[in-house]
This record gives sequence, structure tokens and C-alpha cells, in this order.
Amino acid sequence: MAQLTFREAVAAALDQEMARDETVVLLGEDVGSGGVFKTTAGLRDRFGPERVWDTPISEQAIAGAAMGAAAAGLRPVAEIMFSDFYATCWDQVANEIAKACYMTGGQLRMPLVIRGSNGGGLGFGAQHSQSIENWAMCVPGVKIVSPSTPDDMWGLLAASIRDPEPVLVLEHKALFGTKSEWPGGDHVVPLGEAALRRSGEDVTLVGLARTVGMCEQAAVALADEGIAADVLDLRCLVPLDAAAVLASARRTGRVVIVEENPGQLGWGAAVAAILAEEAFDDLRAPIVRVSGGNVPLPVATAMEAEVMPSPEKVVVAARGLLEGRVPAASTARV
Amino acid sequence: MAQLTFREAVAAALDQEMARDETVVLLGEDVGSGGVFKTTAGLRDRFGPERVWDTPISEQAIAGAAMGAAAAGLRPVAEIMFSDFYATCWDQVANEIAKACYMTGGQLRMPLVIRGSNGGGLGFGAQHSQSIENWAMCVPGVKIVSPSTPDDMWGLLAASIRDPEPVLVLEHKALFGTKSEWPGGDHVVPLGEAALRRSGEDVTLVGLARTVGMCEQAAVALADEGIAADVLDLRCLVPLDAAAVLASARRTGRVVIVEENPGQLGWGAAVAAILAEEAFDDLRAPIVRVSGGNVPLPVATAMEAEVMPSPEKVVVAARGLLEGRVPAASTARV
Amino acid sequence: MPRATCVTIFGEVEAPDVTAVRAERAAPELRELYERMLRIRQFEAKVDVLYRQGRVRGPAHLGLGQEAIAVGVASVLGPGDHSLGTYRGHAHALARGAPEEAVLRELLGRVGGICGGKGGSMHITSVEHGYYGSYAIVGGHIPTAVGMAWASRIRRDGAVTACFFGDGTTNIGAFHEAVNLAAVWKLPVVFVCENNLYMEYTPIGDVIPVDRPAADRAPAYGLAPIVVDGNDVAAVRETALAAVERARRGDGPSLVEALTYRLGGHSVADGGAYRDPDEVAAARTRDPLVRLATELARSGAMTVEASDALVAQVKAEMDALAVRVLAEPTADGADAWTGMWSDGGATWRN
Amino acid sequence: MPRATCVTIFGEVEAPDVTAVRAERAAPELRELYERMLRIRQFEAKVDVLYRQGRVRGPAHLGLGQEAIAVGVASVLGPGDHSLGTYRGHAHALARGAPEEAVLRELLGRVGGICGGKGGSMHITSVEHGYYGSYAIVGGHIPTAVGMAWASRIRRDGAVTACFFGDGTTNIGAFHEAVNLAAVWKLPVVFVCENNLYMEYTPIGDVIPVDRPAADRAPAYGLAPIVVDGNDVAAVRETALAAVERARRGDGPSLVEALTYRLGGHSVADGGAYRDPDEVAAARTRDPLVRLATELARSGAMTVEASDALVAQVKAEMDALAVRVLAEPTADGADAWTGMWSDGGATWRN
Ligand SMILES: Cc1ncc(C[n+]2csc(CCOP(=O)(O)OP(=O)(O)O)c2C)c(N)n1
Ligand SMILES: Cc1ncc(C[n+]2csc(CCOP(=O)(O)OP(=O)(O)O)c2C)c(N)n1
Ligand SMILES: [Mg+2]
Ligand SMILES: [Mg+2]
Repeated sequence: MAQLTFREAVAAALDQEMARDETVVLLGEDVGSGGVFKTTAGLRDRFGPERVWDTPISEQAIAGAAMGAAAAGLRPVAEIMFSDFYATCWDQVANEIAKACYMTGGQLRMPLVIRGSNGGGLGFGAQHSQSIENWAMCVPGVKIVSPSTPDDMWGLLAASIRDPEPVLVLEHKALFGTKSEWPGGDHVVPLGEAALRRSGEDVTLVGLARTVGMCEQAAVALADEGIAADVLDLRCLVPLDAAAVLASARRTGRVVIVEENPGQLGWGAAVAAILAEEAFDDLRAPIVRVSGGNVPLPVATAMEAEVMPSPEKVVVAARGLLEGRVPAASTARV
Repeated sequence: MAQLTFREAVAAALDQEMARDETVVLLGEDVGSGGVFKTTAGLRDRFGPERVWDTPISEQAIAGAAMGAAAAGLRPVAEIMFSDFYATCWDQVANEIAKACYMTGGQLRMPLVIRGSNGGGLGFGAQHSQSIENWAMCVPGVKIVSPSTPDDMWGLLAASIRDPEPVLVLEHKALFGTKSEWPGGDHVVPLGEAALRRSGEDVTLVGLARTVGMCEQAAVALADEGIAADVLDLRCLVPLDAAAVLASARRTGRVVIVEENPGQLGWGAAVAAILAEEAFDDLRAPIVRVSGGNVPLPVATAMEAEVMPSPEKVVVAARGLLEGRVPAASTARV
Repeated sequence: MPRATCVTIFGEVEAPDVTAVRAERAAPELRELYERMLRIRQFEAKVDVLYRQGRVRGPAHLGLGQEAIAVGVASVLGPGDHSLGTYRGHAHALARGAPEEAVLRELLGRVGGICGGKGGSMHITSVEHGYYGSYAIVGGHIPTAVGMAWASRIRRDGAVTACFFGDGTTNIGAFHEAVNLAAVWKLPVVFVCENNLYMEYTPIGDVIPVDRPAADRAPAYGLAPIVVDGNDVAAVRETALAAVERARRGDGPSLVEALTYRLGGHSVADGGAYRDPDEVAAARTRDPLVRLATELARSGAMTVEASDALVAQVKAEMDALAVRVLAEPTADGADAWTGMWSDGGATWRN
Repeated sequence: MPRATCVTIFGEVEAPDVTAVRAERAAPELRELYERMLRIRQFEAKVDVLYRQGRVRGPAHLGLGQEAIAVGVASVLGPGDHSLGTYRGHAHALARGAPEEAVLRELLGRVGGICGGKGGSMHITSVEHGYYGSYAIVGGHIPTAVGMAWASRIRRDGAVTACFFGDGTTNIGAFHEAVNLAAVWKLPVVFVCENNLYMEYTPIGDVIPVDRPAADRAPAYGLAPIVVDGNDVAAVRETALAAVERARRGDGPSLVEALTYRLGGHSVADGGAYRDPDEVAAARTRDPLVRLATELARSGAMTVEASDALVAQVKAEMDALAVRVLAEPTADGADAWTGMWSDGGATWRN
């Protein structure tokens, strides 16, 4: 069966939805020529310049234009090339788009998607490598999606475009080259449903986007040590499938949360807080997080690896829990 | 002894530090005429226009100018009138100021302060009431201060100005009118030291800024029910006095964290996650949070009260813990 | 574009560019415009009183003295057109036809507020009347307005979007990005800068490196500098008509600078002590309502007695409205947990 | 300001304003400027090779073809002056005197990198040489440059700050806010827009509503439009000198648009397929180094043989440098936990 890369999955989802709904329009920097990550390749040729718009370097205007077009009834998909650049249009995202429906008493609707690359691991440095899902999770009113496989990238982006709410889709740039089998026909994966990637009764490993693969690798290594792990892929932070996390945690009694964003205040803290409040009596061990380091991201290979989560760190953390120690691996403390 | 308001404390700290160090300069919108909250009253008259600069409505230029002046060796204090407006200069704060020292290998220094009003409760609505301490805590590289008393407002702002790092000082606007006794002479309160406002062995109530008073009121009410509470005022989120929280939690075994920012991903989740990882064995009950609701802030009196933490909600939460139930009061779930 | 000059309350300035104005459209009676301005004036005067009585929660920014801009521009917009304004937006909402009662219910936190009690004074919105909202972050709504115009271009629906903001707003980045994008894409949007000479407490002249906050920036976007006397409703109307028609023709955006003055403080909480009393007194003599009433009397369209009677009548209506609304129950706290999503709910997790 | 025109590689444009240029300052030998440009050219050519060999981590944006701007401006800055650049900043750091070896160590992730291995290609900084950093968020550094100039005004230290950015950057809000504030406060800063005709893959003409991204925006800030042939190092130097002296005199900022062309792709990973090969070929004939070498030969300042020999020698030096640096150990991972705070640490809690 045909292979699909994560990168192609983005373009495939956009292609599918643009063909299906003529109100879906794209805008962003260099999107017409396919974009710097080639995630919009071929779309202007197929749908023409009235559907795919190249913009100036003006993130506030890009996000704002998406907001206005959504208010007017279109379904715009705006690209923010690197998620770090959300900082340059944070007012449009956090103060306008996220609040418009609520503060107008439901008079405004925001059926829009903002998508683009997120995350580190490629040596892009402090201003082009951040995982900003925690920034977004601080702001009620936007949905947050971050797929871990090409198949999900396609299906979740399609669902995000069809969703009536503003959705931020964070595409992990270290995954663009990864492959999976080409899904059939009209492909959509509903928002808000975590995926159990592997199951085991000893410990629950919770991941998102790139850290899901780390959890899976760790689970394989742990299996050799006789430790069976649940691997839960959250897929979305909002809506959060807390029920799935709680169910798994109640079964295993041990949880390792693996997040790339800084542990200082990462999404993993939100998950840990929910568990500590709602599954406390079922927990048999401390809730441990393997998080991105609390520093800007360095470029040198060994340094960036040092502050990133990894399968090895997850193994150490999980093993520690089974052995009844809070492992030193948790970078949340640094 | 003379009384001091929270509002006056801001001006007093600025006055003290400007008199002490001529490299301290202020900039911001309308700061020359005293500012919309009258927190810079009298300073231009005393120190002149070369020390107090009125700016255009240009938050990016304001925060960036502070960054450049700090890089050049001054100690600028920039006002961001309402913390919601950080969104309009988030790139300067999160991507430039927070990362400059680290990504240049220590070549750049950022001895600056950004200060201004934060928080809700006054009916200012969705775009003028946010508590953005969680936004800031997502970004390693900035210190975060949010005082709960006039005395601390003065001392912590003074310490922030003397600090060699970039410090964001969040002044809760609902506290501007509160009073305390006028502190003596050169007043400085070190960053990173939580304050135990009250002590008791049954439960730990953790607050910041406005929620500290809520914890104190709740503690008084709980005392009538025979429940003795520790009330811990964090004062700073970075550096975080985690040791103080852990010590109290280990003593009481029960913790209620009271945060105004949205519970979806608030600073309280970071504190809860630390406790769940490092004090797990000493906890006798679930960690409960009383958080700001996960909605934009509404204006109507009853609605805003509905989504804000309150002493009553804290009492219900603490009582629930002592009675062995996870209380319904937690708004983190909504 | 020809640049004649005209004398305004602020001295000589460039004349509005009305080359595009079409004669076939008959202007509605000036008297009708006067009535609309008067209703807004009396509505806001009442809000001012209610605020001082402690009945309005949160801040309230009034447009007293700036009514001619809101009414003049709205008078050339059709039902399918869009407009967006700022925290100083009561006039803009009412000028498009937002019901006074629903707006007042919002301001007084009563049930049935036009934003369900969630928005308050700074976020008055009436999509039903083409008014897509009031926004409280300076400049934050300008990109949104551009997006609405972009949608109109894509759909070729012929709609025009009008976006109002103040003089101080021309210094913020969002203004630059939005006006620039509208010009690059030739979008059907009319930017209206209400130059009331102050950004909050600071005179605009202290914080711009040019004379005119909007007009002197227009050429940077390939646009003509347009200045109009914002206290002359007829002049505003003509200028707006030209800009709206240019937009409908597909010739792109216009940036109009309307010179005016806010007769009150920046917000109802501000006494405006930073302003020279003579300056305020002089501005009062140029009150757009006073000027228009005088003109109507001179032209015989409405006698002084008639306008005095009208003022008294509208004032009485507003007093009655306030009494009625104050008798209504306050908004229900439980509603705070509704309406964040379009399904009416607000939950973020299961 | 007089607006003569001059012919550049892009046809007729306004001539630089050199009315303020003082004669007393003798220009350094063009030959010296040539050598500086050559070293930068050969350094970056080597980086290009090393990148293709997979030895440079992360992206690298080269300034091949734009060296005359970095060298020309740096030649009129004193040791106490500041400059700031972008992710395309190697040339700007080297032009101020940053040591080639420490910069290359940074690019190759070796110990002793100029940013300790943390910054990489996009953040090359050498404060010791007055180069206050390279920044990778478009426009993000312009407000910072304004802040440095603000500090100079407050301290009256006579320093001038030069800030480099590209044509596409003139469309972002930070540019507007920063240039505007510098003009309002009359700060000693020189903004240099390197107009290489492209924002990444998109021709600048497609995304601006005016002809010149910087010059046509200058009047919006009360500044004179200044355009210079950025591939003519002498012209750049004269123009920069005028702007720097204006700044030192306290007459405020200048916005200079330097016309140039990047001979390579946007980054080393970009082939530049979106550009017409003829356009690239034409630009190559205007390579600032080729032009200068030809001029030096014509004037007899340096024979063709001499310049060929110089090229070979510098090239050999860069080859040797690369060999030397590649032999060094790679940066230590543990260092990642250092240097977030000025005490050298990186902990956020106790
Ligand atoms: C980004 C941002 N900065 C600052 C403010 C605070 N503020 C509210 S209104 C205002 C002045 C606006 O002046 P102008 O644009 O002239 O409009 P006017 O109030 O005069 O109608 C300021 C600074 C804000 N709301 N948003
Ligand atoms: C805020 C922001 N948006 C987008 C980018 C991605 N990006 C990097 S360079 C670039 C093009 C910049 O063009 P220009 O200003 O002309 O500079 P040049 O690269 O040509 O030197 C873009 C869009 C960025 N780094 N920052
Ligand atoms: Mg104004
Ligand atoms: Mg360019």
C-alpha cells in the first residue's frame, strides 16, 4: 500500500477539505510556492490564487485576516510558519480569536484553523524550536491539536477544518519525514479522543506528537525488562480526553507524562494536576514527568539532546517508579 | 503609623530605586502624567523627562526599548498598562528578552523590569482582566513576581529593579486600593521566598497576589470549624520557593491551591505536579485546585464572580479534603 | 489625487477627496442625521449619569462630540456592509441600528444584554445590524476588519467593511500590518481614524513624528491622504461615500482621518485634567450637534423651538428607558459557563 | 532633502543623501574594504560547503552578494557604536571584527563557539566588537536597536546604533513601532534595509503596495527617503557616514534602503528555484566583489593578478581554519544547563 509522509499528510488534508468545501481558503507566507516545509505543495496549482494567498511577513494581519474571514463565514486556514512566531500575533490568537464568540454572547463564530511547524530537535535554536502547546493551553477558547503520525496528521487536520471552533494545529517539524500507510478515501479523525497506542498493566506513558514515539520506544525497551506499559497518545490538549488518562492511570496506578514543552509550566503539569485531584486514591506511585528543559533551546547537538525528552529518559523514569523511587530523570526539576 | 496603599507602594518603590540608581528609567503610555492607575504619580516631577518617558501606543517598541536599554547597561522599567497587552509584545518578552542572555552565551544581560496591572474582579471584561502569570511561566528565562500586600509590592518591586535578570511584575488591579503600614526606610523584599501568612497543621492553602487574601479569609472561617490552615503566599512563580510548599505539604498532608488564572493550565498545575512527584508519599488527600474558570472573563457582576476563586470556594475545598471527598468546588474541571 | 484645503475647527487642512462622489445618490435629510446623532448623544449622556451613580460595571468610554463620524459613515453603509469599532463603540453600534435597550441592558448588567452580559461597554456588538464588534485592545480589530473585507473580495459579495479607531492607534503594529495588507490585496475596506487629538491623556502630537496620524501615513501604503472635518456630518458623509464607492468598485481601501474632539474624558472615570480648559471650551462651541442645529435653523429645516423640543423628548425617552431597564433582573451568574463554543457550552475536557 | 537620481544595478533610483558627509574624514583604502568583503565572502563560501557536507546543524542564511552593505556600514562605525542584525548575520558580525574562528566553532558546534554553542548560525553575537546580536524573528530586533539608541540619548554617550534587516521586514508591525518611536524621540539609530528583492521565496513587489519597501515608508515617520546601490561599497559608506553623523549630531534616525541581491538561496537549504535564472545571472555580473576588483584594477590600486592571488590566499586560510576547527571537540551537552541567568545558572526553583 502507498506510503504517506507526515509532510504529505498536511497537504493531503488541505487538498481533501478544499475540494470538499469551497469556503476553505489558505493564507500565509510563501504558501503559494508550497511553503518552507512543503506542506502546501501543489495547492495553488489545483485551487488557484483565489483559494491560496501569499501574504507579506505580517503575522498579526495573517491571524487577524483569518479571524475576520471566519466571522464573515469562510473557513480560513492560516499558516504560522514556525510556532515561535505565534508570539508576534498572540493578541489576535489569545485576546481576539479565543474570546470573540464568548464576549459577544455568541454573535461571532470562529471556524478557523491556524497551523504550522512546532517543536525542536533539529538544531533550529531558541527562536525556531519551541513547543508552544503550553502557551495555547493557557488560553480558554481555542482547541489544540498536535498529531503524532501521518495518518493522524491528515485526519485531525481535516477534522479541525470542519470544526466550528478556532483550532490551533501544531505540526511537529521533526515528524515531517516520518511515514505511515496511506489512509483510504475521505479521512477524518475526531478531535478529543486519545489513542491507546499500546497497552500494558504496569505503567501509563502519556505523550503528545513527537513524544508519543518516544513513549512507544520506551515501552518496547521496558517490555524487555518485564515492564508492560500503556502508551496513550493525547492527540489534542483541548478538548482533552481526560477520561482516557484517568482510566489508564486507575488501571496501572503509575504514570509517566512525557512532554516536550518546558516542564516549568507544561501541559504535562495540567495532566498531572488532574490525576492528583481525581485519581489520587488509585495512584500507587508519584506522578513523574519527563519534560523539555527549562531553558531556551540550544543549537549544539549534545546540548539540545540534553534538554529534550528521550526514550532513555522515559525508561529510567518508568523503571524508577516500578522500583519505588522518584527517578532523577525528570527534567522538570532543573 | 502612616498607611500605604498598594497603588502608592508601586510609586514608592520606583521613587526609592530611581533616587538610589540613576540608571533606572521608566517608559510607558501616560506614565508621565502618573499612569491610568496612578502608580507612577509624581515621578516625572521629581526625576524629570529624561528619567520618565511617555511612549506612543506601541507595546512592541516599549518592551523592545527596555530590552535594548538593558543590553546597553541601563535598568529600564517598562509599564504594560494591562497585562492582557503583553499579547501585543509577546515576541519581545518570550522570544527576545527571555532568551537573549542564554542564546548569546551570556554576552547580553537583561536587567529590566516590566510591570503593570494584572487580574480581574472589577468587571473590565475579557480583554482587560486576565491573570497572565501562566503565560509567563510557560517561558523559561524571565522571573515572575506578583505581590499580595502593599508592603510586598514595594519591597518586591524594589528587589526586581535591583535584580540582574528580566523580571515581570504583575500588580493585581483589585489590590491597588488595599492598605498596610508604611514600611521603614530602604525597603527591599528578596525574590524567591514564599511567606507563611498563617500556620496550621490540617491543610495548606497556597495563593498568589489576590488569592492570598482569599486563603486568609478562608483560613479564618475554617478555624471556626476547627480546621487549622497554613497560608502560603508564593510571592514569586520564578524563582519558585518549592521547598516552602513541599515543607508545608509534608506537614499537613493536604493542599488546596488557589489561583486566579484559568485552571486549564495555571500555575497551580505546576505546583500540584511538583507535589504529586516529590511529596506523594506524604500526601493524605488529593491535591485540589480552586482556579479561575476556563472561559474568557465576563463583565456582569454575578458572572465574573461565578468564574473567580473566592474564600467560600476555598472553604468548601478544604472542608471537603478534611471530610475525605474531592470537593465539587474545584472549577478546574469546568 | 487633488489636494484642495478646507477650513475646519482645527484650522486649514486638506479637503476630503470627493472626486468619486456620485450625484445620483440623494443625501437623506440632514434633519434625519441630526436625530440619529441626538439619540446617541442623549443615550451616552444618560450612560454618563448612570456610571456616576455606580450602576455601570467596568469602564465606559463615551464618544460625546464624535457622533458625526459614526452617523456620517453609517449613513452610507448598506445592510450587507460590516463595521467594527473600539471600546469607544456605543455610537458605532447604535448608528448601525443596534437597539438602545439591549445595549443599555448590557451596560447595566441586566438580563437580555446585547452580549448576554459577557461583553459590557467595551465589547458592544450587533452582528444582526452589521456591527461586528467593539474591541478593547488598541489596533487589535483592524486586522479582523481586513479579514472581513478579504472574505468579501473572495466571495465577490459587494460588501464593504468600515473600521473605526483613534489617532493614537496609528502607532501600533497591527495598524501597519492591516492597512498594508488591505492595500496589497486591494480590499474593500474603509479605515476611519477618529482623530480626537488625544491618546488617553497624552496629546497625539507628542507621540507622532508627523503632523497627521493617519493622513501622513497613508502614502506609505500607496493610499491618498484624506482629512475631513469630523464634526461636520455632511462632510463625513460625502467623504465616506467616496471611499465606500471606491471600495465597491474594487479599487481598494481608503484611510480617512476625521478631525474631532472628545468633549468628555478618555473614559467616564477620567476628568480630563490634562487638557487646557480653553481648548475644551473652544471645542464645545464646535459641538457637531450644536453646529448642525444652528445650520438646520438657518436653513429653516428645523426651528430652534423644534430642536429644543426634540432634545427634551429624546432625553425623556432615555430617562424612561433607564428606569425600565434598571427594573429588570441582573444577569444570571450561571450563564458564565455557557457560550464559549458554538454548541453553547464551555467545557474543555471530558 | 535634494533628490538627485543615480543609476544602480536596478536602474534609476534616488541618489543617497550625502549633503552631510564631511570631507575631513579620509576614506580608508578601497583595497582594505575589498579585503574585508573578500574574507567574509570566502568565509561564507566555506560555510556553504561545510553545510552541504552536513557539518552545520540547523539552518544557515548566507549574505553572499550583500557584503558591501555590512562592510560599508561597519567602516563608519566606531568601537563604541552598536550594530544588530538578523539570522543572515555572519557578515555583520565579521564586519565588526568578530573572530572568524569563534564564529566557525559556533557554526560547527565545537567548544569555544562565540555563543557557547547555544546560538548557532542565526544568533551570532559579539558584544566585545559592538555587535549586539543576530535575531531570527523577523523585525524582533528593531525595537531592541531603538532601545540601545535610547540609552545613548539618555547617557549622552555619543554612540550610534546601526540596525540591519531585509525588505520583507518592512511589512511587520515591529518595524513600524520601532522606526516610529526612534523618530518621535529623535534617537541616534541608523536603520539599514537590505533590499535583496525577496522575502524568502516571494518577490517583495508582490507583497508591498509601494515601489520601495523602506524608502517609500520613510516619510510616514518624518524621515527622508534614502536609496543607495548596496553593491557599491563606496556609495554605501558615504550614505552610512551621512546617516551616522546625523545621528551623532542629535538630528535623529535615518532609514536607508540599500539595493542588493542575494546570490544564493534564502538559506543554504534553498535552491532558489523560484527565481528566473537570467535574473540571477544578471545579478552575478553585478557581484560587489567583482565590481570592486575591476575598479581596483582599472584604478591601478590592485592588479588582477594581485587580487587573484589574494582570493587564493584567503580561500586557503578558510580551508585551513575549517580543518583546524573540525579537529576540535564538540560542545558539551552539560553546558545546556548553564547561563540562563547572569550568575551562570539556569535553575528556576529551589
Ligand atoms: C494594545 C493596547 N495598549 C494600550 C491600551 C490602553 N488604551 C486604551 S485606549 C488608549 C488610547 C487610545 O487612543 P486613540 O487611539 O486616540 O483612541 P481614543 O481613545 O482617543 O478614541 C489606550 C492607550 C489598549 N487598550 N491596548
Ligand atoms: C515573524 C517572522 N515571520 C516569518 C519568519 C520566517 N522568515 C525568516 S526570513 C523570512 C524572509 C525575510 O525577508 P527579508 O526581510 O527580505 O530578509 P532576507 O531574508 O531577504 O534577508 C521569513 C519570512 C520569521 N523568521 N519571523
Ligand atoms: Mg484619540
Ligand atoms: Mg529580502
